Amino acid sequence: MNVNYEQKNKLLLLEITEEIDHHTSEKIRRRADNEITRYMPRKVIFDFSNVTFMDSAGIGVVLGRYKMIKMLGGTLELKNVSLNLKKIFEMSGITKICPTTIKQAI
Amino acid sequence: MNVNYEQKNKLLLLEITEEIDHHTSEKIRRRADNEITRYMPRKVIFDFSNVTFMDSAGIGVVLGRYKMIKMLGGTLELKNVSLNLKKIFEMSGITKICPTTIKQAI
Amino acid sequence: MKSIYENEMKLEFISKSNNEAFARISVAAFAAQLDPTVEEISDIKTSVSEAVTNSIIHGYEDTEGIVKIICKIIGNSIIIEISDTGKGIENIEEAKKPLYTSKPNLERSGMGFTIMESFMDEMKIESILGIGTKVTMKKLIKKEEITDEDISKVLSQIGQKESNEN
Amino acid sequence: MKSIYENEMKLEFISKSNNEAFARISVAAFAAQLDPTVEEISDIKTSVSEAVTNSIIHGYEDTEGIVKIICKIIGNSIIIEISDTGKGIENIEEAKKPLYTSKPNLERSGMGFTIMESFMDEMKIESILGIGTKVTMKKLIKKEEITDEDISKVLSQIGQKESNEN
Ligand SMILES: Nc1ncnc2c1ncn2[C@@H]1O[C@H](COP(=O)(O)OP(=O)(O)O)[C@@H](O)[C@H]1O
Ligand SMILES: Nc1ncnc2c1ncn2[C@@H]1O[C@H](COP(=O)(O)OP(=O)(O)O)[C@@H](O)[C@H]1O
Repeated sequence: MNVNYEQKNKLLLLEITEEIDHHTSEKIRRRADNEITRYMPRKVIFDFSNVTFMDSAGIGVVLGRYKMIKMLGGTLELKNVSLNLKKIFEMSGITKICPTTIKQAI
Repeated sequence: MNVNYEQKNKLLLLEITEEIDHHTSEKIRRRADNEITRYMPRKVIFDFSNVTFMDSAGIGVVLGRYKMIKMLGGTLELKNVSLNLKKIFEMSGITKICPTTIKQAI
Repeated sequence: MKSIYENEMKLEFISKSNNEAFARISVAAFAAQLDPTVEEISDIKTSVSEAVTNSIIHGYEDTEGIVKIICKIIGNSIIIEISDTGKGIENIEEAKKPLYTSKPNLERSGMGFTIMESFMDEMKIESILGIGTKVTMKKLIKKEEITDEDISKVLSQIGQKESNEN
Repeated sequence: MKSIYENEMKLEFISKSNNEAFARISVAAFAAQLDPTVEEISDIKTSVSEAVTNSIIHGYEDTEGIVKIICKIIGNSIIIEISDTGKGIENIEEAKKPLYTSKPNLERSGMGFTIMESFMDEMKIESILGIGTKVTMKKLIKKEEITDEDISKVLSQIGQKESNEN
């Protein structure tokens, strides 16, 4: 995961660089929670441009972070989501609660 | 396989676009033989730039074409060979009888 | 068009979470002979990942067991059977409901079966408490003609990142 | 560094030549947990392809049989066992010689065993005429530290073309 924090806008950018499944999700979750509690950002963006695979473990990761961030008074956005990932986020209703942008074809 | 024939130089360029193993080699061999007997080229170049896998079936394909082309009075060159393929061509002695150029890193 | 392929494979592995990626890639590589689209391959990988994960975390919980996958190619369809000899499911109807999960503490979403059902053409669950669970899924690959070059292209996409990091 | 992985898988499939690609990709995906380099993965794929092809064309000739692969991770090594219940090898010493092939008519080069021996760290052939053949290979993956991101990168390279065609 690549982490970038913009102090000015209190914006935390978390770029996921792994496939997201049950095996990898525990680590992604732990790392994200550490960064969020460290910076207390106003807005968190998950960038999925380098995520080539995700199953329902990704739903748990996003929903869990969503609840935490909301509790801390912030918002969560999902960026560069591929069409395969979008299908899964839509099925779980996540796209209704988090602004989601699609990855452009290269 | 992409085929290109230059009439002026009697040069036949055969660009292999498949992984080369026992399963695919039969088709590659048949196609190459057809093109060679059709054009009777002075020089044949096999281009390997799009070959991401090759096992010893590739040795058979190249040696078989080498013999045929030589019989017809032509020469055979190997182009854009990756390092993994080069190891296999070297072990079989092919690099000693066919001029071989290595693929540039991108 | 009638497919020329009739094929079968069996895969068994230890219920370790680091086998999840290996399992879905293997099934995808087997399915490649039907020349699926990128989206069809992605649907298959996701569904396999769901069922394999379920065997590991729900079937065997923290114990070690064997997950078994059988794949068959019949005509233009792939049939995938994923089974474990773990604890089994008490109420299959409840388990299939969207959002139902017995492990909310692990941040499971309860969407596994819903995804399998929607990504595959057919899905069937068989389970006996204390004996184990078997999930059977079928997907029809809608293709006109298959060439070895098409298949090489699909194989090259399996497990590949959509954008390169180097 | 001591690897944390101890793992095992078994794969069985019909002796059809279109399973050659699937078999080597599966083994490569299993080996990925040791975080091999691109070259190490390529060596493993090539060696698996040689042994699987041998079972299909020499072991079973034109008949249909089952090819079996067992892979084990022990420490930083992968052990790969590929076996068939085909016709067997009469003279193993002769079969191992570079350029020896019993099927020159199929343009076989006789380099299969030589490649396996040179690409892997150990190779052993066991064979009984009329009973079958088992090839066991071992490769030590020389790695310092393994992260999930490294493994994702390796998984993304498996079955991937080195240059894009689009
Ligand atoms: N192989 C299995 N063995 C035992 N129970 C299972 C198995 N697969 C699924 N289940 C049960 O079905 C429920 C729903 O599964 P699923 O829809 O995949 O959601 P999730 O995995 O997120 O809980 C699980 O929470 C579990 O109780
Ligand atoms: N699984 C097998 N069953 C029976 N014979 C085999 C098997 N593997 C190899 N052989 C024999 O060993 C010879 C040498 O094998 P190899 O070095 O791979 O070369 P090639 O496959 O090009 O012939 C083969 O030609 C064949 O006679």
